[in-house]
Amino acid sequence: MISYLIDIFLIGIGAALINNFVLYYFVGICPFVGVSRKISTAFGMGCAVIFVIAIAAVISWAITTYVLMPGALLSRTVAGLFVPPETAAGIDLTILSYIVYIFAISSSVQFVEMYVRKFFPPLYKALGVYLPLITTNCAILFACLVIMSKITGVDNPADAWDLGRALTLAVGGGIGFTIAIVIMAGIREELDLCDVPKPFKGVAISLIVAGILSLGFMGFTGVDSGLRKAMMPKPEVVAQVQPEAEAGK
Amino acid sequence: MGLKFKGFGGSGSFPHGVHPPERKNFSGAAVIEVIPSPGQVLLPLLQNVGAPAKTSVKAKSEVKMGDKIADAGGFVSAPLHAPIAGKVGKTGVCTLTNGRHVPAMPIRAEGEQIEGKELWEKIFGGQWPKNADKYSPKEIVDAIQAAGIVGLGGAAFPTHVKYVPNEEKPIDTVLINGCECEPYLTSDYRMMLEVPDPIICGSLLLAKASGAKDVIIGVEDNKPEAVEVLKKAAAGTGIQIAVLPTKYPQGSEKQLILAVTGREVPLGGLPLDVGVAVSNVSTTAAIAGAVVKGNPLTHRVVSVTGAGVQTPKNLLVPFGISIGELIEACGGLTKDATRMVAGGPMMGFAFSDMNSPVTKGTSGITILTHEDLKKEDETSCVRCGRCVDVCPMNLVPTKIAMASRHRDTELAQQYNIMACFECGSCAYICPANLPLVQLVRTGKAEVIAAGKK
Amino acid sequence: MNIVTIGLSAATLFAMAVVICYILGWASKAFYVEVDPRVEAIGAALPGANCGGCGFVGCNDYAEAVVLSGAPVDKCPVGGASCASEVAGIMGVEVGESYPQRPVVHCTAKYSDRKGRHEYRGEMTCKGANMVAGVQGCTYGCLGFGDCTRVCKYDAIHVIDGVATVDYDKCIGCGACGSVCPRNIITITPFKKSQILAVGCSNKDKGKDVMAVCEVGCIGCKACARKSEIFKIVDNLPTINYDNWDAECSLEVLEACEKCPRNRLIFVGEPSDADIVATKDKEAPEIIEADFKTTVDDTEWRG
Amino acid sequence: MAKEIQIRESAEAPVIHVAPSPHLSHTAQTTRTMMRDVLIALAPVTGMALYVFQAYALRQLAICVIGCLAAEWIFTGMRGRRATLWDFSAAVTGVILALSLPGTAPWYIGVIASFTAIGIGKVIFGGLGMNIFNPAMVGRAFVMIAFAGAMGAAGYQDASSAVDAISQATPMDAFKQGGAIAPLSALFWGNTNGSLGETSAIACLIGGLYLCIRRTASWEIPAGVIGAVVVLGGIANLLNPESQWTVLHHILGGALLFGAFFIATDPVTSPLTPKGKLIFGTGVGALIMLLRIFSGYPEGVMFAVLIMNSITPLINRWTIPRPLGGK
Amino acid sequence: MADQPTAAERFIQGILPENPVYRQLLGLCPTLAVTNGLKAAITMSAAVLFVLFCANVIVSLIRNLLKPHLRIVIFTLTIATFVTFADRFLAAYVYQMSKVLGPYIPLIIVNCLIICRCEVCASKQGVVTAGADAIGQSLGFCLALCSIAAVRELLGTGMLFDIRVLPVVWPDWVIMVLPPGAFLTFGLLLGLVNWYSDRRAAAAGGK
Amino acid sequence: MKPIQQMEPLSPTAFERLRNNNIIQAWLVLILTLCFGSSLAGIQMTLGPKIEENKLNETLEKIPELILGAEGAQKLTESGEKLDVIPRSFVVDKPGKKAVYNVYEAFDKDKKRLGWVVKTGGQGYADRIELLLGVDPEVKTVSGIFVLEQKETPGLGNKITFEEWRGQFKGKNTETPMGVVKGGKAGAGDINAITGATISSRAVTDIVNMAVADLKGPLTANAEGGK
Ligand SMILES: Cc1cc2nc3c(=O)[nH]c(=O)nc-3n(C[C@H](O)[C@H](O)[C@H](O)COP(=O)(O)O)c2cc1C
Ligand SMILES: Cc1cc2nc3c(=O)[nH]c(=O)nc-3n(C[C@H](O)[C@H](O)[C@H](O)COP(=O)(O)O)c2cc1C
Ligand SMILES: Cc1cc2nc3c(=O)[nH]c(=O)nc-3n(C[C@H](O)[C@H](O)[C@H](O)COP(=O)(O)O)c2cc1C
Ligand SMILES: Cc1cc2nc3c(=O)[nH]c(=O)nc-3n(C[C@H](O)[C@H](O)[C@H](O)CO)c2cc1C
Ligand code: SF4
Ligand code: SF4
Ligand code: SF4
Ligand code: SF4
Ligand code: FES
Repeated sequence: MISYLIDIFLIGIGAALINNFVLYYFVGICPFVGVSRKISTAFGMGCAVIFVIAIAAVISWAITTYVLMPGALLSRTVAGLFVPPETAAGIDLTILSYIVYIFAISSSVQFVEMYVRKFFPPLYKALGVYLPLITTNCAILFACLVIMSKITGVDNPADAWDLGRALTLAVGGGIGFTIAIVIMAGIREELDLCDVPKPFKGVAISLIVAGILSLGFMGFTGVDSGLRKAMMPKPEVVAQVQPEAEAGK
Repeated sequence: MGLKFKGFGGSGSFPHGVHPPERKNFSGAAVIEVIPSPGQVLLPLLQNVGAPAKTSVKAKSEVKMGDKIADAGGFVSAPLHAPIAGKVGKTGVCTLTNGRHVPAMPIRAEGEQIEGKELWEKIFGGQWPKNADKYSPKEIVDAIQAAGIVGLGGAAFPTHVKYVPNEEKPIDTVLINGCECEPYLTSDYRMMLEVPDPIICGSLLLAKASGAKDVIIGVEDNKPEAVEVLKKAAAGTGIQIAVLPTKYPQGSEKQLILAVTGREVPLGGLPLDVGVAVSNVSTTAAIAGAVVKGNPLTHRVVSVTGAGVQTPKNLLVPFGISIGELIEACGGLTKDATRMVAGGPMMGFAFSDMNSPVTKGTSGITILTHEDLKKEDETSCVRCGRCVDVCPMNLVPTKIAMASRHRDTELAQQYNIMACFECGSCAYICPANLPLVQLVRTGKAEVIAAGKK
Repeated sequence: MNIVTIGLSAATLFAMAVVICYILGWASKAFYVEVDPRVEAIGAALPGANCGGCGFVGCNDYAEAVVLSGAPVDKCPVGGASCASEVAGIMGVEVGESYPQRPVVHCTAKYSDRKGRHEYRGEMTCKGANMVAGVQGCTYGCLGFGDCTRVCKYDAIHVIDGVATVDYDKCIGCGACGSVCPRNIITITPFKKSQILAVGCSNKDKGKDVMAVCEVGCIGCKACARKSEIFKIVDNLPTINYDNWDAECSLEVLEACEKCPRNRLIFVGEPSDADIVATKDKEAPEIIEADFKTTVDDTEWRG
Repeated sequence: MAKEIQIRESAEAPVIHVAPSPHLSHTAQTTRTMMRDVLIALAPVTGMALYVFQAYALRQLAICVIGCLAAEWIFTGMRGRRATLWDFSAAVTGVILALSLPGTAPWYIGVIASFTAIGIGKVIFGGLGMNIFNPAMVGRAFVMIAFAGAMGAAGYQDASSAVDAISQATPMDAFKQGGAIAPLSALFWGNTNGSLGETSAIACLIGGLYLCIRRTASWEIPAGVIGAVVVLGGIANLLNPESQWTVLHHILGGALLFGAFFIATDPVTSPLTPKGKLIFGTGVGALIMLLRIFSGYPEGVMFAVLIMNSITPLINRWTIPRPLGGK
Repeated sequence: MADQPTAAERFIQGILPENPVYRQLLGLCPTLAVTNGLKAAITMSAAVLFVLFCANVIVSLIRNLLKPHLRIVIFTLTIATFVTFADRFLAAYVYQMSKVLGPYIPLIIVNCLIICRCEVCASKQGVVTAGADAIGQSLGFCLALCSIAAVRELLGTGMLFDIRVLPVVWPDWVIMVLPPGAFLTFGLLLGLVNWYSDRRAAAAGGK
Repeated sequence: MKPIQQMEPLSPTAFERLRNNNIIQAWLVLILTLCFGSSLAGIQMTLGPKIEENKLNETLEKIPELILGAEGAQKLTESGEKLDVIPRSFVVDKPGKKAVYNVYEAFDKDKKRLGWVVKTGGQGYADRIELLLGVDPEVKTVSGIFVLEQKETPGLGNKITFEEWRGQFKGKNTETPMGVVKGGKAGAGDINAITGATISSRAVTDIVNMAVADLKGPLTANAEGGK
């Protein structure tokens, strides 16, 4: 249990600071340079991203686990109606993942937008305008893809991420995005009062600032393993071992 | 400073502020002289904060000294009186030292003039009662209004407006401002030394008019002689003398009130809001003259000082006299004079036109030399925060200035641009030599323009 | 198995599409919120890329801004000109004005014509210098620090010999210079002909006072007004009434120009032929009056 | 424009000019004197570096100072501006940069760091006073990541060197790798290995106190940094009592004092208000401890400063002071 | 509706005057992420070319059936499908490269560039124009990516296309192949491009 | 995304209702999903196996080298022979940790066990390091390691992928855990750290030590019981 919590904590820290979505993985650059002119706007955008990324993570985790991955519960059951169970268990729908994710993201964004607009007009005023922009924000899809790779890409099914980890990664990433974009907006408001050479005004100087920021954030490299080392009791090397049956081919 | 401060609500000082060189020695020892009556005066019709005055005499009419020549243009306005006897000319225009371009009425001297000793007697001479029992508040305020008295401390705000009785905001303290925190200037100092009686008398009248219990005269501790004289003059009247540490801008009313009473005038508010009224010592003397003797405000004491003038002096001059004549009376400029400032060097206005007239707000003429003005070139702001450390209003001048330079009125307002009273502490201290005050002023103009839209 | 996989894939997607379309369709009804139809129409006309390039957050926000707060119609970089005209159509605004508006600088005194100029130290802008007395004698005229030059995005106005001078070839009449000039001496004037007549001075003082500060300023002598109806002296300065401007009066006007003792009636501008054609049939503009202010510093100071 | 205005010139009459108020200025402190003060304050540190690292220090200082001045001259020239070499700010950047590099770093590292510091760290933002990030740290971070081999712990040691200090491991590295504890006196006086300017705590203290007393640097920032390090280092000590690397080691070791007094105090890149400065300093201190204890790098001063620089505009926003009489 | 550019114009425009990266600032994520080597940059551009071309053609074919409110849904569906094709194809035939590019191939789906082109060109114009536009834009994209990648790879590793071109004494600037290098290089190149085009515009205006 | 347009109020007639049905409105979407879904599945059918093979090969290709050494592997390819590889998986259940190892058992053509290749990994300097570890059949010595995935700093940590460095592991005894020594003076049982990248070096060594410790028991047990 403790180790699970530590894991969650480190995933969150990792996504937010160490491997910041924007500054390390380069996702969500378009809004990062586009919507970072004012602190308030940037913060609104960040909140909207956190919100949507969480929803998208839940949906994509569920779809991947229950429908897409080989031997997933739903597809196996449905296919089992037509073919023998062994074959059904091998059916792999991961090829659909991209299309399904983007479909899920865009429709959930839209649904949320309509819902909020109807029932929480003040919230819509504050947040709603950013929602549509998010559909084409790489960060969301990126989070889904990472989650997918942690479910289908692992060597053994026991390591597959559960919903908690998936959600933490997504929310951590969203928070990381918010941190980056708010810092950027603060700096850009400051830069409005500076004498930046003309060709660099606007996006070019923002990218350079992002470069220096990313340089600064490189300082966090290794914080996660440092924290893990500090928090985890050293694993015993002597181990109780059982051989397993050969994995079927 | 704590010790000197027994009996007052405030701590004796205010946060931040600067210590510019005082340089009071130029004219500090010079006894007030009465300037010879000029051949002509040019009276600008706008000499006060508020509405301009309206001429009430026709061109070519003859006037005697003290005759009213213009009526107040509204409640926040003051009438004008002829400072000399003569013939009114055709109304023209003139540019004041603060840059305003206003209509002005010339009076050519004709006939007998009251001059010299006689003038001094008329204005300051005689007995000054040490109580105000004879007068009712209304009488006092009416006399002030009729005499055209405006603040002589620099702001030129019509004085009667401050003292009209106000039910909702009663005044409990009258503060008489004898700080004269501006470097160089000594007119208030000389007034306190030479004619303390009208000051005391005027203070009592003001207390009576406003119904205040306390009357406090605030003087900076670099004028010990003035404190002594005032103490003696005030003996038995209940007037207290608060000796304040020397720090610029101690004389600014918000800072003075904070230092003496410990009250903070709210942003955008008036001293009235905290039950205080502030007047300058010279104003007080003029009030005494108006109430006791019925003298209208026609003359004032002006220090002509600085290393750029041959013999620095304190002069009693009629309004409307050209500044050139004042400088002549002091022997003219020295060769290395480079900047003429109406007012003190911290808040005064540089001007170039010797024909500009003296107005009610002109408390001094400071002539600075090349040596005084030596400073490095302007660099960009290095964000050292020193301006923040000295701003007596606790603002962030650099941000305000930069916002103003980039025409970002919204940002400027976030940083409370309108709270700045342009004391100049920030620009004085700024290592980058940025014209911070000028930028703040342009920014304010822009905010006002944006607000009007 | 192949067929099953194919079938299952198609079915999965299909099912998803059905569910989503249904939910969204239902939601759009259930959560319907009344909006200005123009917002929707503009929303539809915009590309919907939600790229944020317009400076707003997403297309809808921009659409709303256009309708509600009158944002310019041509901000969408993705949609380009075609999109702009479509949006303009919805909003019922015309792209393009009926006659060309160009700035006129009502001051023509060169440095050498100005009396009482002094060296000025401080913020080197007109706005700043305008608050300091004695930079120059005339309190109405161009200060020559080029605030207008700095705001012009089209490089169309320059300070030449101490006075702002418009380059009418480049100027597009955006009016930025006029609104920035602290002395309000730039008016945005409709040009009815390739060259129009303008008064090259803004000093409202009496002749004597003008002569004291300027070698060339208008002294309000009324010579022009005596020659032609078109001039009217207001506040010691002629104003030109373009209503009465037509071919017949041009002779009088020329005479008036000759009579002007200070040569302050000048022709300015040379808009292109196209502009003239475009404005031929338009009704004549009303009297143009510069909003001169006695400018130096109207902020309250101290206390 | 100024040039075009006629200046009345005459031998007899005084030349009057006009200007906005105030007409006095505090000439004792200008941008240039501030920068000169920093150079003076750096003298003990530089002296110590020259004493401990000898020719290495001299070479690195020469490279960086000349590099920064040249970069300033070239880049401002490219912008068509008057070069501003004589405000000494580029020289300060050069000296601080040199002092934050290992003496043994190859020549091109100093050159590249200088050009990055001035080019990307300063001129691209508009020059003096406009930069968001500390130029010297931008330059150092750039080369640190670019030439990790020469700038990592191994880069500090030169077995063939005749200079004593350089053949030892740096104190922080010796501790991180082998648990060896440097004696506090060595950390205090400074005959250990490390970046040129960081070895001697006493030199940093002397220079730093001079800066604070002259009010060239605000005391709030070093106070915040050291305060945060004391608190967090104390907590770390309590949680891990057997560790021999105590709070004092944290303070005297590494670039902490140098950073707290000379780098974090860069006025341009730190907040304006005293409260903001305290927050900034505390943030730098906290980040330093976080990075020192947990991150993959032995030291965290540079990264901590860069990260806090980036949120300085936000701190400025949060700490708009209440005007007198305001709400 | 105003005149639409012809196929040839579309093609030319995409390469330089309306370069998707430098002028339109579209699709910045891959621009930064996959430019640490020329090979990756070119593979990415090829993938974009494929997806953009197919999507443009399909959208252009069905443009008359599009309902405004479902337009974007259909675009994304189409794009996602072709992206999946490209992704699988790379995984099958250039496995190493597909590992290097990692998630950035699927991220083409949300690359603003593609949706933008579908919207601006394909949904309004014929198949040929749409195709030409796709190729032009992709070439422009490729050019931009390669320019950045060349700088980064050369400075960062001394190599181009994994072949050493700088002398061995060249100290590799590791930072160039790391995230900060991407931002800095792109920022500086963008500034350079802006400066150059400003100068060109000024020269043209001056004439 | 554009909001889906608001619908007219449901109209009374059945036909109208049908026309205004949300689903019918989206017919194009539905058709496209059908087409795309099936064509994607088709792609999966054709390319899927190849991709799987690629993935597997990434590991399998290295096995001969890890077991036999570079020359051995060379010879093997020349002779056109192939090793017989059986993938297996072992679950290690320890307090506080449950690990699953994928292990490949390699046999020559005579069905003689040549050794084991273990796929394992752990935290490196920057990110996880994934590697293959070859050991002899008795798990007495290491026969080689290969780094599959790492994101260490180029020029520093990424030297762990270089043959010069990882070659050190070959022939190391597994009796006692290997140590890491800086300065190039490693003893027989130790590994020389990469200059400037001790952390990466130690991480790899730790991963190897851990895997050996975890699997020594089960593998030898299995080797004896097997055959
Ligand atoms: C920065 C500053 C400094 C001032 N210094 C003085 C001063 O030294 N003496 C003074 O009488 N008034 C000074 N004033 C004006 C006072 O604030 C206040 O307006 C005046 O004392 C009111 O009296 P009055 O209306 O009689 O002039 C100063 C104002 C400011 C803004
Ligand atoms: C001002 C300054 C800032 C520094 N910042 C860092 C830093 O952020 N990270 C770092 O690893 N080393 C930094 N250093 C260098 C370290 O203090 C130390 O000298 C270097 O890391 C060598 O230690 P090592 O042998 O443990 O690697 C800095 C040095 C100075 C002078
Ligand atoms: C930019 C940079 C990248 C680094 N990358 C690595 C790395 O990939 N692997 C590693 O073990 N150490 C790396 N280090 C070095 C560590 O911070 C630390 O100084 C080093 O592990 C000390 O090891 P040494 O004793 O072998 O020199 C890097 C340092 C820097 C400055
Ligand atoms: C107290 C103080 C500390 C400074 N520290 C630095 C520094 O760490 N790095 C630097 O490049 N410049 C430093 N400077 C110089 C100057 O502020 C720097 O060049 C500007 O950041 C350039 O705009 C410092 C200046 C002062 C007054
Ligand atoms: S005092 Fe001057 S340099 Fe310092 S922050 Fe204020 S404006 Fe900037
Ligand atoms: S900002 Fe205004 S109130 Fe504050 S110091 Fe400057 S001039 Fe004085
Ligand atoms: S026209 Fe106005 S803005 Fe332009 S230079 Fe003259 S005074 Fe300045
Ligand atoms: S109207 Fe606009 S384009 Fe013309 S000169 Fe003025 S600012 Fe320039
Ligand atoms: S390409 Fe636009 S957000 Fe990533």
